[in-house]
Amino acid sequence: MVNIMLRFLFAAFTSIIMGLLFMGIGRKFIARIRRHYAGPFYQSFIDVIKLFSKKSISHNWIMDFGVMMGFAGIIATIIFMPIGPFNVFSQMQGNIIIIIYFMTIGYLGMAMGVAASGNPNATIGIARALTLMLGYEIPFVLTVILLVFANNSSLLQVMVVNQQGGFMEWNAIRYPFAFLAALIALQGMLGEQPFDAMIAPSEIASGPMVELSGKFLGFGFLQHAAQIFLETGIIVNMFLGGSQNFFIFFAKQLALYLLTVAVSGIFPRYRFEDAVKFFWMAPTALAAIQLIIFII
Amino acid sequence: MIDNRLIYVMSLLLFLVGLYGVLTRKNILKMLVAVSIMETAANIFLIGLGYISNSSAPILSESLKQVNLLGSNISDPLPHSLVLTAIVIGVGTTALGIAIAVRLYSHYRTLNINKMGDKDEL
Amino acid sequence: MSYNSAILLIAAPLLMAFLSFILGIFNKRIPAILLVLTLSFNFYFSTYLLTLVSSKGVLVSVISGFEPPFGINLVLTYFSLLLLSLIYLIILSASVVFVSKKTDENTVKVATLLFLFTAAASGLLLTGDIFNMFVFFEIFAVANISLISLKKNKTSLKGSFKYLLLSSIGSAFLLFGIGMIYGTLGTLNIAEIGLRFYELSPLTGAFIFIMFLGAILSETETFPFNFWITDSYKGARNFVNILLGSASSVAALYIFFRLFFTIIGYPINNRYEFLISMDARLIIALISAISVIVSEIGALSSKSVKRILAFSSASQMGMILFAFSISDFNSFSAALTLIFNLSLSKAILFLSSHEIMKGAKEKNIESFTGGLGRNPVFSALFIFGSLSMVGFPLTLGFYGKISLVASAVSASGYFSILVFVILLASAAELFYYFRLMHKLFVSEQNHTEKTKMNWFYAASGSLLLAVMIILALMPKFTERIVSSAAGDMMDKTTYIERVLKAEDLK
Amino acid sequence: MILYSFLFALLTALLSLFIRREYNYIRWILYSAVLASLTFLIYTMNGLWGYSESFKLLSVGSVDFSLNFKVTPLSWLFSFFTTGLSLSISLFSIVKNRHEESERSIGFFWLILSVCNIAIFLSADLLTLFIFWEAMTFVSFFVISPGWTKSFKAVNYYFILSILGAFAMLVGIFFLYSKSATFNIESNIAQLFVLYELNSPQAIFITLMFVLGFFTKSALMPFHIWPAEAHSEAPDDFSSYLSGIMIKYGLYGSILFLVPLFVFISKFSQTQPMSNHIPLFSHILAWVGAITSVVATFLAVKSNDMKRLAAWSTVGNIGYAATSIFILSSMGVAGGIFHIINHAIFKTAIFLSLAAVKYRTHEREMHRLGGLAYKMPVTFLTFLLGIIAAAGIPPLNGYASKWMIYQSLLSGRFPFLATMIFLSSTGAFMYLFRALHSVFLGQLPSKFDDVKEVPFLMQIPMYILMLLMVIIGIFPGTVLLPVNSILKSMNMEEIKVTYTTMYSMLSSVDAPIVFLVFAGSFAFAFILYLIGKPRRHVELLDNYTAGQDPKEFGLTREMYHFALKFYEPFEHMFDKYPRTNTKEFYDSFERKINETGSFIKKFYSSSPRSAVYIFTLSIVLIIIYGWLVW
Repeated sequence: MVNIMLRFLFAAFTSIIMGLLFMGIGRKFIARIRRHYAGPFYQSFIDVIKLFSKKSISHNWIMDFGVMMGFAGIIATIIFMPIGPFNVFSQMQGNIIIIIYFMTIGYLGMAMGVAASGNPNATIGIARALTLMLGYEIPFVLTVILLVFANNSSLLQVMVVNQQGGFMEWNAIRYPFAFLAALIALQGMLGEQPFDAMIAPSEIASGPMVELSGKFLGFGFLQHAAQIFLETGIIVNMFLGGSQNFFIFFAKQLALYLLTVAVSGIFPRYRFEDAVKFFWMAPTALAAIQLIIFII
Repeated sequence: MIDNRLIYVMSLLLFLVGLYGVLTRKNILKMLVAVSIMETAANIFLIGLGYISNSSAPILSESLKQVNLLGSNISDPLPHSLVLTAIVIGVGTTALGIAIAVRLYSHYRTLNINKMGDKDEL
Repeated sequence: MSYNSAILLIAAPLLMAFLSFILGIFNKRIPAILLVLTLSFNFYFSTYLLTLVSSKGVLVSVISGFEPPFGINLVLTYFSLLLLSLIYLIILSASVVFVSKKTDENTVKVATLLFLFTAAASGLLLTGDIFNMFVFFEIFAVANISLISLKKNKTSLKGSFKYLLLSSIGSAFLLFGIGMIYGTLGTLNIAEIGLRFYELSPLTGAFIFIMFLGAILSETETFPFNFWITDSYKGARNFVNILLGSASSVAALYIFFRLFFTIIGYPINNRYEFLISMDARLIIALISAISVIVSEIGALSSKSVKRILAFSSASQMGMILFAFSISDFNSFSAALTLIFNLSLSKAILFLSSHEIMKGAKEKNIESFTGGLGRNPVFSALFIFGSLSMVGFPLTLGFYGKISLVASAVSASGYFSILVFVILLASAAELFYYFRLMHKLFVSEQNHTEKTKMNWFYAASGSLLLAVMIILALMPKFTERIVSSAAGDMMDKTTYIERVLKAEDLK
Repeated sequence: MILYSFLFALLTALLSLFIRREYNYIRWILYSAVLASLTFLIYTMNGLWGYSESFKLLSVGSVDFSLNFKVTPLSWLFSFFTTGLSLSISLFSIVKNRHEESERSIGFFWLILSVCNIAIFLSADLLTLFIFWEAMTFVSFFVISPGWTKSFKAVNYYFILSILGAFAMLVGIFFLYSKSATFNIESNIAQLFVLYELNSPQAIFITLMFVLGFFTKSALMPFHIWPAEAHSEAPDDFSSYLSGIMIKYGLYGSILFLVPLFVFISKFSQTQPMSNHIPLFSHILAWVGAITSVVATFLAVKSNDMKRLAAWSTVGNIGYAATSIFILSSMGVAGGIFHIINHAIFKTAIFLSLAAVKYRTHEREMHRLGGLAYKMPVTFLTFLLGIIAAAGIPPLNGYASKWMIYQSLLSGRFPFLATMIFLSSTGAFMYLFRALHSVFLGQLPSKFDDVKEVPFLMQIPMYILMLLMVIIGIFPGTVLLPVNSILKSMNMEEIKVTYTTMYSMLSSVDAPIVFLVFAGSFAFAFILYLIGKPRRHVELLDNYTAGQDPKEFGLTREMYHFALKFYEPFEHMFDKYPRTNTKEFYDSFERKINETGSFIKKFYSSSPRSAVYIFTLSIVLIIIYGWLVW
């Protein structure tokens, strides 16, 4: 029991720390692209600690509850994801369907919390986010189905094991179209440009975040960090062969994250209904083509 | 000598005349007359059935009593009685029809049937 | 009383028709009371004869000593007596409704007409002679037409005039058909015609078939021949509606059976076949299916309640004719159940709808609004009646419809397709009945006074309802009635044998 | 015993009609008592598999009408859960209907409906099934529309479609009966299988008739329009019964009759076309289910009426269950049954909480509501748990059945079905959140400042349902073990399941662990929350407005609630594509019939001459026909 709790805490803290670190590095990276200055790579840690120690306002208990639930949902999802060689539970090693559904708790919690704040900007952001979710889930699910079929299992751990032995065994090489589709979906999942209509700062005042202050914003930060860790982790497990070594695993995640940041650095923002349409066209077609090729 | 078939054809023609009358006349009373013609046609048809060429009337007389009925040449009496009944009934129907016609006239102030097809209270 | 006094069933109402005319001069109530008494007697006597027949088989009552096939005789079969009892029951309830009305100068005349109606119906169902049947048919039509025109408004007059035209043409057709039969077979006795019909050439048979069709289909309210129904039902008085919708329909169906099955058809392999040059069963089935569809659609878009009920009556008749056209034991059982359902529930519907709509200006669907609050007893009666009509499970209508489907499907061929069409059409029936029932439940804002209860209506309605419930909930009893009547319908041979050798069985 | 309990319930219903309007609550307490005793009776029948009762009715012609009841695992599970749920709804109705105007007829017919409900599940042969099916259809008419003009219009779609479906089923039953001469379900399945081998088109026709009957009742495509109309216009507490329980009859019928048939075919048939190792017919039906769920999802996103939205969600869920059932694997059938039970529970909860909202606010349009969570916390929590379950989010019961559905779809290799189900599942999250936000979150309109939580008696069923959702979510075996005995009685392979863990070919899930992980993460978040500096409470309208004073430009709470046209840009995505409107299709059909009807009517009331014309014409036609034949 204590063992499991320790494992649990390890997974939670790893994800938060690595996520924040990725965020910091990402900021640096984008600053290099855009040729301006950024804070140190540990800036995110400072931000979070500062936010938690500042005073904050809340409108009602649902807001508190929702924000906590949003963060808890992402953490709970990470518990089921294999982090390199590490798994919290021995028998459910990354059940992908459970993971997909657990991720929704995070969205629901955050959405509920900010909706309870009563600010229409936040709700508009949520509406956009949920609509966008309908878009990127389709190509993502298609790639998931492909890998489930290919490995005859819905466990991420099994997928990782099947990719061992050189990078030629990676699913990214075996199923390039699906990998491409998953990368585009990842861009949407992380809410990076061109798919960041839900947080559009100048248009709807940062959307969901508009009413968050102090530790609530801190929770938002943490949730985003954990989300970066989680979603890059899933793709790494699915397509880039996972790893038996923590550092290689993190490096792969970082590489993926920097790729999305780089893409976001050079693209303008899509209207979100156009984004949904795009998701249903290009990446879905790619994933479907890969699936059909596989079945045939 | 009259062929029975002639009677049948005649009655059929009469029937068609009656039908034509019912279909084309506008006046209710004329329609009733046409109906009567149709009934008459049916009656003539019945009479024709009992008719045998050159036969005598089926009246029970002294001479008839003696001879074998099968060999004698009398027309069939049954249709006559049938027709009598049918005529009586036809008269009844016609009378009823005329009564209704009178009532209809008092409502519409006309006997023209085309003016009675009002589409009230659909 | 022996079965030989069956003539009393015809004679008693005829006698009373004259008597009531005379006695009516003294007191206008007397004819009404006489009416109820006579009908009670007739009902009792017919049920007595029914028990007699059920133990002894078909009986023949010879009139004035002429043995069949000569002369006129009354044939007492289980089927005819059953329907006759039903008709008496309906007329009884209708006359109870009639009696409840205030007396006026018309009372005596109407009573006479009702006696005439009773006598004609009895004659139609009992006679074993086809020309005699024609005579009663005409008297029956005359009684009907006069009853319809009682109300003297435009609609009723127009309706009765239509009826008059159609039935006159029809009777001319019938007369031609009878003449044809007499000319070829030389007899008027139904049994003997039935025995020897096969001697006719198929073409003559087809000719007679068409003549009969023209004669009877306007009475059975079948689509292309039934243009009198809406105006007549809508214009007629309430008790006349009950008579038209229930008693006349049953009588018409009986004539239909005798003309087409006892005379033309032959039971081969437990199914009636027609030895004529056209597929008679297909024609009847097609016409009845079309009739069902057209009347259902007509009813669906109607607003006037009486018109809806008229159309519904036509569609039910179509369904029964369809059951007839399948013409085996199962379908006849289904038809009988449907006949019971039709006559009883239609009478209840007319009766209760009249009471519910009492006081309303426009007698259309809207006048049903809030019926349950205003008039709970009759609304309940209406609901029961329409539930049985649409075939709510475990009512007579349900048994009838289901067994109709069963027999049609097992007969296969075009019947199974047509029955599907008929079922689809009867969904429309469900719709408009439920629309009416729904209106009853609508509660009004301004609480109107409860309508004054008419006890005569209630008595007559609950009598019918009681019969319906007994039939639906006493399986043994109903089963026996239906199966013996259906067996009787199938058994043409016995009918012929008993009639033609009547003297042996005395 | 079964029959007597039915008669007892019917008698109670009849007697209750004489209770005066002032004592309405006595009537409902009576109903609850009857339902409780029925629930207990059914509970005692657990394990008495094969116990049967027969009651002979009339026999007309060759058809012997009789009522046959039989207890099987399938019928037990369904009847127990549905009766238990109706008991909890009736507790809700005691208070809800105290001042209801047309309440007398609602209660009376509802109790009859509950009897029909049990009878449908317990019926042992097709005729009994049909009898109660028909009775249920007729009776439900009066509950959906107890004399309300608006609901009458809505009920028409339901009623006509159901009746047509029932008649189609009737034809199917009797086609089979004319071959097999029995109404027994097993022998009819065997007979139909034989017919598939001998006369395939006829067999397909018969199966299609049954499919029509079941699909109209369960509102699958193209009959999916009626729930949105009927569920939204029905009395509020009855909507939960309609949506939670009554819509399942079609799927019950499919599990009872179609699934064994298709399983038979997939095992033994030589002649039938197969795809993905299941009969093509069944595969098509699975697709129908998936398409239904997607279509219903898109329509739910568009609706602004909260009951209508919940009704569309019902259709979507029925779609998943149908898809899962018709892929015929043990996992799929079990997942389908499990999802049906789960859906009954969470949809009852959702509709009850909506009924509670309407009870207090008398509003149904979502944009006129808002912020009610602060006033009605229990109702909010019920709704929240309901939508969590409905969106298939762990750790409530919905995810367990959805997990099974995905496992069965993936292990049976149906990638596109799985994608469609996934699409509609995500969409479900989308529109359910919209309802949550518009009704319970956001700004509270000032007219609802005095709204209170519903009375305690109305909260009881909500507590029960919440508890059920959580318990089944943590211990899916409580339902899945009985489902296993259903599979056994249907001669299908059992699935591997314990009280806590579900296994599939691809993976396994330990439900308590899932729950504990969620609880642990939440505790983790809560600790972080405590670590942070304590928050300050601020009024809801004191909000970010880009630096302006809200009072200055007359901002009200109603105006600051973003709820109308929530997903408008998403709806506009489909503007360019031609739209087929099923409802419009049905309406135009109705118009056509009415036009024909007016034409006929006009003819009937025209002058007497046209009557004679048509008479003559018809006779001539018959003569011509005779001529042609001769």
